[in-house]
Amino acid sequence: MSAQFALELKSLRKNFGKTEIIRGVDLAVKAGERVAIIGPNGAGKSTLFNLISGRLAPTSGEVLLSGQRIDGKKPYEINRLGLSRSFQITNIFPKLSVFENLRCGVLWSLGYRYTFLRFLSNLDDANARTEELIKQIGLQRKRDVHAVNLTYAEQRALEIGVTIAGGAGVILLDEPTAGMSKTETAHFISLIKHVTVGKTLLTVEHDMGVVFGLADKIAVVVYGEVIAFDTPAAVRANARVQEAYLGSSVADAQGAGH
Amino acid sequence: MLKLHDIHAYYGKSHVLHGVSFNVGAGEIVALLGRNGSGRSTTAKAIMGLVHAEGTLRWKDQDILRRKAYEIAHLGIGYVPENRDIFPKLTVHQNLLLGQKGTGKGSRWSFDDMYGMFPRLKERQHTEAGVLSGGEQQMLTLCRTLMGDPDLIIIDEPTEGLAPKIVELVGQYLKTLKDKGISVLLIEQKLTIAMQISDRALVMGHGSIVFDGTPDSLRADATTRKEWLEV
Amino acid sequence: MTTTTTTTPTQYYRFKPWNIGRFLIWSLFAIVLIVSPLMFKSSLALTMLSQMGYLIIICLSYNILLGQGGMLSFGHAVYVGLGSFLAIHVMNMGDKGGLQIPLVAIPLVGGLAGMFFAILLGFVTTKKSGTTFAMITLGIGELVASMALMFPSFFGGEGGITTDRVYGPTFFGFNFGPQIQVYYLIAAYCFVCTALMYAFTGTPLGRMLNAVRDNPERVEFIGYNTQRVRYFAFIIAGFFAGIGGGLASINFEIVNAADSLSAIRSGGYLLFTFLGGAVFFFGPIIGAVLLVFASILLSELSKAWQLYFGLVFVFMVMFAPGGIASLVMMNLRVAKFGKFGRFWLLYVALAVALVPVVVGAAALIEMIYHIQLNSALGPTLNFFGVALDTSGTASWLGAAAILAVGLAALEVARRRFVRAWGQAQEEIEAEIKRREAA
Amino acid sequence: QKGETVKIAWLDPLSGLMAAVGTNQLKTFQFLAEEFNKKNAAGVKFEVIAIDNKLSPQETTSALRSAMDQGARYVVQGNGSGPALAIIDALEKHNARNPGKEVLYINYAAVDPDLTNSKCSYWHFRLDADTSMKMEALTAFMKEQPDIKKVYLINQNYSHGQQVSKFAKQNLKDKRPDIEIVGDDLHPLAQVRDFSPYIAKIKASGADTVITGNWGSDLALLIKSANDSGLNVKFYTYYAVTNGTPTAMGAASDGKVYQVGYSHYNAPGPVQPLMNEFKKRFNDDMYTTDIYTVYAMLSEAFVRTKSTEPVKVAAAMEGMKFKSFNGDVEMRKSDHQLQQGLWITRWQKADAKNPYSPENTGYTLAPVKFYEAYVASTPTTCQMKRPNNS
Amino acid sequence: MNVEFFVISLLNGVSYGLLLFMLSSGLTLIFSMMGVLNFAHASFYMLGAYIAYTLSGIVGFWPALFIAPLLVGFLGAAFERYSLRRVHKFGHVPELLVTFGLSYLILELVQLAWGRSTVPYGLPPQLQGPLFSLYGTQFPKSRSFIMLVAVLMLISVWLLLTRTRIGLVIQAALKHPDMVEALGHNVPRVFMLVFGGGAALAGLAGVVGGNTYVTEPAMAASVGSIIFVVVVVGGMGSLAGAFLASLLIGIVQTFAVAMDQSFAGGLQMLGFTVTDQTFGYELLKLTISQVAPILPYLFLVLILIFRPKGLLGTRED
Ligand SMILES: Nc1ncnc2c1ncn2[C@@H]1O[C@H](COP(=O)(O)OP(=O)(O)OP(=O)(O)O)[C@@H](O)[C@H]1O
Ligand SMILES: Nc1ncnc2c1ncn2[C@@H]1O[C@H](COP(=O)(O)OP(=O)(O)OP(=O)(O)O)[C@@H](O)[C@H]1O
Ligand SMILES: CC(C)C[C@H](N)C(=O)O
Ligand SMILES: [Mg+2]
Ligand SMILES: [Mg+2]
Repeated sequence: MSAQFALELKSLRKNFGKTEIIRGVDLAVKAGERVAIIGPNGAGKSTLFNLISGRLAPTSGEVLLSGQRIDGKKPYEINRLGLSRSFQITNIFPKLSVFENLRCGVLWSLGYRYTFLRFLSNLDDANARTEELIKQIGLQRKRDVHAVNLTYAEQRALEIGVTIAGGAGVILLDEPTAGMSKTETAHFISLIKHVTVGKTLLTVEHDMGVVFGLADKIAVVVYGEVIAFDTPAAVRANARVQEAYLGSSVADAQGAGH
Repeated sequence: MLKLHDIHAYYGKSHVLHGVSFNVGAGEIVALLGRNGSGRSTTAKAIMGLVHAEGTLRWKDQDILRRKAYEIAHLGIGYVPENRDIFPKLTVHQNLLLGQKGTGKGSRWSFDDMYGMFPRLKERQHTEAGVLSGGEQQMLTLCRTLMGDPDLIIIDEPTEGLAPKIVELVGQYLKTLKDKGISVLLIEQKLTIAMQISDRALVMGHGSIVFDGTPDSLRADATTRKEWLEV
Repeated sequence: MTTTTTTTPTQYYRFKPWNIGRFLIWSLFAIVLIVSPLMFKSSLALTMLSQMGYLIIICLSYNILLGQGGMLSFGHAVYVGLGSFLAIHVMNMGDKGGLQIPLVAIPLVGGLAGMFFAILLGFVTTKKSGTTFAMITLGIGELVASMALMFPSFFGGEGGITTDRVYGPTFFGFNFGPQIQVYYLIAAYCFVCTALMYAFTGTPLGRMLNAVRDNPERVEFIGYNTQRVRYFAFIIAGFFAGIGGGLASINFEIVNAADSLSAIRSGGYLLFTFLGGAVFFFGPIIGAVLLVFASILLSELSKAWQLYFGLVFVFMVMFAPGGIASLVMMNLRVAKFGKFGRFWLLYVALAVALVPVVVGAAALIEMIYHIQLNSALGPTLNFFGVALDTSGTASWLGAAAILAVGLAALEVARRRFVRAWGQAQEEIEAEIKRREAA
Repeated sequence: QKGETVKIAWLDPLSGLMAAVGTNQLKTFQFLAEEFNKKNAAGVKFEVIAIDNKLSPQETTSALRSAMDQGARYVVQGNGSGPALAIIDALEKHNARNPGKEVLYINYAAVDPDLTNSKCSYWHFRLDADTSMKMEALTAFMKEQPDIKKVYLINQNYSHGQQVSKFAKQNLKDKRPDIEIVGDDLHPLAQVRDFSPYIAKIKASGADTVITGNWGSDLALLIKSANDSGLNVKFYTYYAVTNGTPTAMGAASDGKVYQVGYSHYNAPGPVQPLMNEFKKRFNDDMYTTDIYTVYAMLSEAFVRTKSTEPVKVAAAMEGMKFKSFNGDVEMRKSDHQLQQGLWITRWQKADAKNPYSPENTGYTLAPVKFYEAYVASTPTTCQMKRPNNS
Repeated sequence: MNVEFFVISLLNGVSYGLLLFMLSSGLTLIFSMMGVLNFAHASFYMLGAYIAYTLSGIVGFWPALFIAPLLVGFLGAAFERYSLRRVHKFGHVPELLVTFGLSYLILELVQLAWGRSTVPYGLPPQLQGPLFSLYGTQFPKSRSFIMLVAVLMLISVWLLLTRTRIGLVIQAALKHPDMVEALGHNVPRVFMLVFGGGAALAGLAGVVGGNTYVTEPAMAASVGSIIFVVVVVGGMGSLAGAFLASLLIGIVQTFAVAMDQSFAGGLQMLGFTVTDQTFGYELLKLTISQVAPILPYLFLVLILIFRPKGLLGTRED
């Protein structure tokens, strides 16, 4: 199987009890592409992420990561194959310092699995990588602060930091900028752009500014189906999208606002 | 109706609000704007009695400064927190039930009103709230507070994580509330929507109010905007 | 203003085992271990020191689960106890001239046994965390303890298994008959195991264990299998627990199932690890020391030891939920910011006020207990050299008065202290903010 | 030795499963010390140092050290063979390693036969009759009861209970091969909260007699449950006297419960007034009367050796014949097991002849048979290591 | 096994099951609602028995049946108010430990007040003697009374849970206490009432359990862990589960006592020779009846491994 696509979903379905939440999603993302997923609340965007990242097992259908099937695998197995995700609600290690949080994210990928025969402080490569990450996400000042004590925006940054720490090739971000102010958002977008260079990125967003600023392609999910998957311009012009999601006035205001 | 005068608030030993004063009149929508960390959420918590506060705090001519949160709620102030605080293991319906005070009789709002407002919630009414989508949770918190039949509702960032279309919808509903005589203290990040629907705008900076005026005058006041709202 | 960071080379923390502070602390620990028996010479003191030695290992191993892994176990005694049993059987084999494992290696036998059972039972135990974990350990603990009583041939029934630790060739001239030699064996193990367990906190597995404690869900998304992490930690804890058990059987030369495997024993490890302070690495060491004092001295000094114990425990949990270690660390923090000076007097005042409270309360309690337990000895009891007469009102009133005065004084001192403490904390917070901003 | 103070360390539980028994025994020790201090031939003063060993062998060893630090040269203990063994073991080592500081252990209630057989020790003296001796007496009595046809054994599943079961089967086979053993149940110690399933089983088996070594609530609940369901069998027991069991038996057990022991509530001799006095003072029953023997034996040995030095006293006590509350007794030299007569008693209404009523139940254990020491005596396999200098 | 024995065992099993439920219903209430592993629950049970013993000497058993649980409930509420509440914010482990400490205190105080031996707490005349006889085995009134009380407890707790919002308030407050207060609920008071209520149920169990069985200082320890088994096997947050688990454990245990089969016997039937030389003979020769009373723990472990939610539970944590 050729790994033409970094991530491929084939007629993916998910039911919760009787309700069908994902109703046959097909999506193929090329390596290095930045894709934004938008859609009304409850359309199934986060669920889609959960299916891809192994938090949930699909009812049917396939998920392929670089051509390899990963549906039904455990989250850590999927992560080891090079897919990493962030969470809509911040999900970090509250009682560890920023540095430790990031280092935890780094360890597996550098092959330090469950070892208890080496000291962390002697793992030069891991420490170097962690320092670099801290710098990337701009938290040098908070290096030794416990994650609980960070401000909201800093926590969001750390969330992204932990997500990219393992060096995964495919990154999924769920509403990375939720709860941030305009200026912070702008700053954050550039950060994301910067840290995901050369990687495949999927992100869920409601902020159209972010979407249009970040994405090469946009997938629109409505009621568990992808109704459009195209370039930003094409999507904005799509009448169905406007009707189902954007709502005329806001789309213009926000889309143009950036 | 609500009167804050020289309110100081503390998280443990750290002093966050440095003398906040403003009023909210009956049936008024007041937008409370400001940057991240400027103290808007803390103001809301101070009103609700959830943080240690000092100063003068009056509501309907009663001193509510040292009251317990549940007493304040019973006096008719509703609070929608920023991090949603839904009860994840309870169903949507149970979440709403908890919003009611007493039996819920005599309330302006019924379950049907809520489900009418957001049909999505009706569909999910027997689902555990914890698995709702982010946006659905946001709707739920709003409705949950309304079920308590408040006269003033303090909403902290209600549109976060909502699809643009729903954001518009929320704006409309806030206006409906106002028409029913309910005051709204709206804490917002999204200037556009806040400016559209509010009667008055407050801007907070470093724990005190730095601007108090109509949305139009704020629009005109470029310096305040620049200094306290942007970059 | 940030300076240009591009030019500065990446700096990171390096483990320097011989950095001065750490070297000092570890040397101090070693010295304490070495000189204690020279200072406290009575045979009771020596027993107590020996017990502290291996209990330190056990409590620290327990804290790998509780403090570092967030796993509340009600069955740690299982691994300690089984380690003891295996160790004692192997010693008896040596005694009888069978397999000769030198005594100095016996704790390792215990350790391997503890590890073996941790591998065996831990697999199902660590599948889940939280309450489920706690309840499985409770169940397994009860099962093992009850079953052990039913198998006298291995567990020796009610009498347990005895042994003689003096067997085989001597080890550099030591035969480990005298308690003092045993003490030093224990002390050596204590030192090494403590160092190893400390080292463990600085390894990748140790760190991931913390991560699993804090947020198991996220751990799964950074490539680690949480069950695996818990399982490995459980095995390591089992190993050290077993070493502690092995040392215990060398120390006592007897093990008994009802005693060493019971839920009460597990509960003891839990309580004292917590009392010492589960949040800090060294907390359980304090806990182990307290455990020995509580179980040996307290029950000898007073028949009311369970009451004192319960009271102290409830108050500790209520007012110092981080254990003694957190109290120590809080004061160290104050000291680090150079603000400890103002507390000297306050501490003295607190202590002075506490004396009448304790004396008054203890006198009352002791009198009540005397009436119940020792009335055969007549109405008077000897309370720290003072004769109290439980039949007259004078002693009662006197004790109550002392207690009342003490309470009043304590309240005054406490108020002052709380105010000063709050003040100091505020200053420290401000100081930290300033440094951060600088 | 006149005027000397003899410190006796009492190491038994004041907390845990046997707290009630331990507390009662401690009171007995203190009470009798007072009695003996008034008048003993040796003219010594006994002082009891009580330490709670929590029924744990490990705590016992620490307690022992502390007792020795406080100058005690005599240790008494009785609950559980675990702590007993721990003391024996510790003393073997201590006495060997510290000549001149020897300590003696007087066991007043731990009844594991091993303690005077495979694990016997020169420093240990037992005053209670062990499980096998009591079973000898019990079965000697049962031999003469022709109406016993089917016996059910129910015991706690730990060494004591297992031994009772073992000796019962052995002795009955020898003495009454015609008796059918219709059940042999072992249940976990102190785990059963409802005995009715066992009672149903006993009933279904058609047994007319139950032998049990149970004690504490395991016995109280067993008998209570039997009475509740109207099970009509006789119980042959070891420990019907410990706290709570008399109340549990009450009127319903009238004539149905037998106990074997070296004494009983209405024993003749010097303990009778003491028991009454004890009851008056503490509103509690004194049932561990061999504590009297502890003092009697020590005083006698002090007189004989004119010393309180444990080594000499030990040598004197070996094979010593002396008088205790229950007549002439002998401390057998070969294994340090006291040889004394045993009574079989039966639970029945207290009357003029047997007036003592435990726990104010209105009932008592009345003697039905007395066996001389030789009847219950069992041989020993003990090969004692005696210190060579004495 | 004949019909007669079967019927009697079934009755015994159900009655033991109901006893277990009576002991644990208060714990279910507290554990499932507040998430507090209340180690002092059994101590409240003991306290109920002792207080009732004293009270019934003064006012008689029937008034004591009501007053004693109230007193115990009051003590429980006071404990919640002055101790547990402080500790609540530190998390579950300190909560559990403080109840652990409390159990020590209660034990000591009970021993101080009533001594260390059994107290003669007897049945009132109305409850003495058998209620009916079945195949010549009597069924005592006292145990029937326990069954009745257990069923009443089931109904009342069930009503409390379904007819009021208390359960919802507490569950919600565990997650976001501030939010629940902001919605107008007096959270501290609800916690106090629930804890007091749970303690009162334990006290009630003590009042009726104390005279049916024995009232002694060890009575708390002896039921201490079995009640956790019931609650956990039944499933966190499930009253019905606890009820089912009680009955199941009661019946299984009762029938297990009747079974004298062992592994060794089983193997022999399959044609293996098993002697006392066989490896693990001691384990193999154990009969089911010998392990019957500890079967619940095995049950607990198995349930948690294969169904961590418990029989009817809805939550895992
Ligand atoms: N475990 C579950 N059980 C039942 N329903 C679920 C579960 N998880 C999600 N759902 C439902 O599936 C739908 C899709 O949820 P999802 O979180 O994927 O939405 P979303 O597209 O991310 O929305 P938002 O933008 O508001 O975050 C929602 O209606 C939600 O209630
Ligand atoms: N629980 C807390 N403990 C200590 N400090 C806090 C706490 N919560 C908030 N703060 C601090 O108080 C200040 C004001 O916070 P607040 O949440 O009121 O800001 P906000 O204007 O609502 O901002 P946001 O946009 O982030 O919601 C911030 O500096 C924040 O760091
Ligand atoms: C006090 C007794 C009931 C205990 C008994 N002496 C034993 O050794 O087990
Ligand atoms: Mg979502
Ligand atoms: Mg805010």
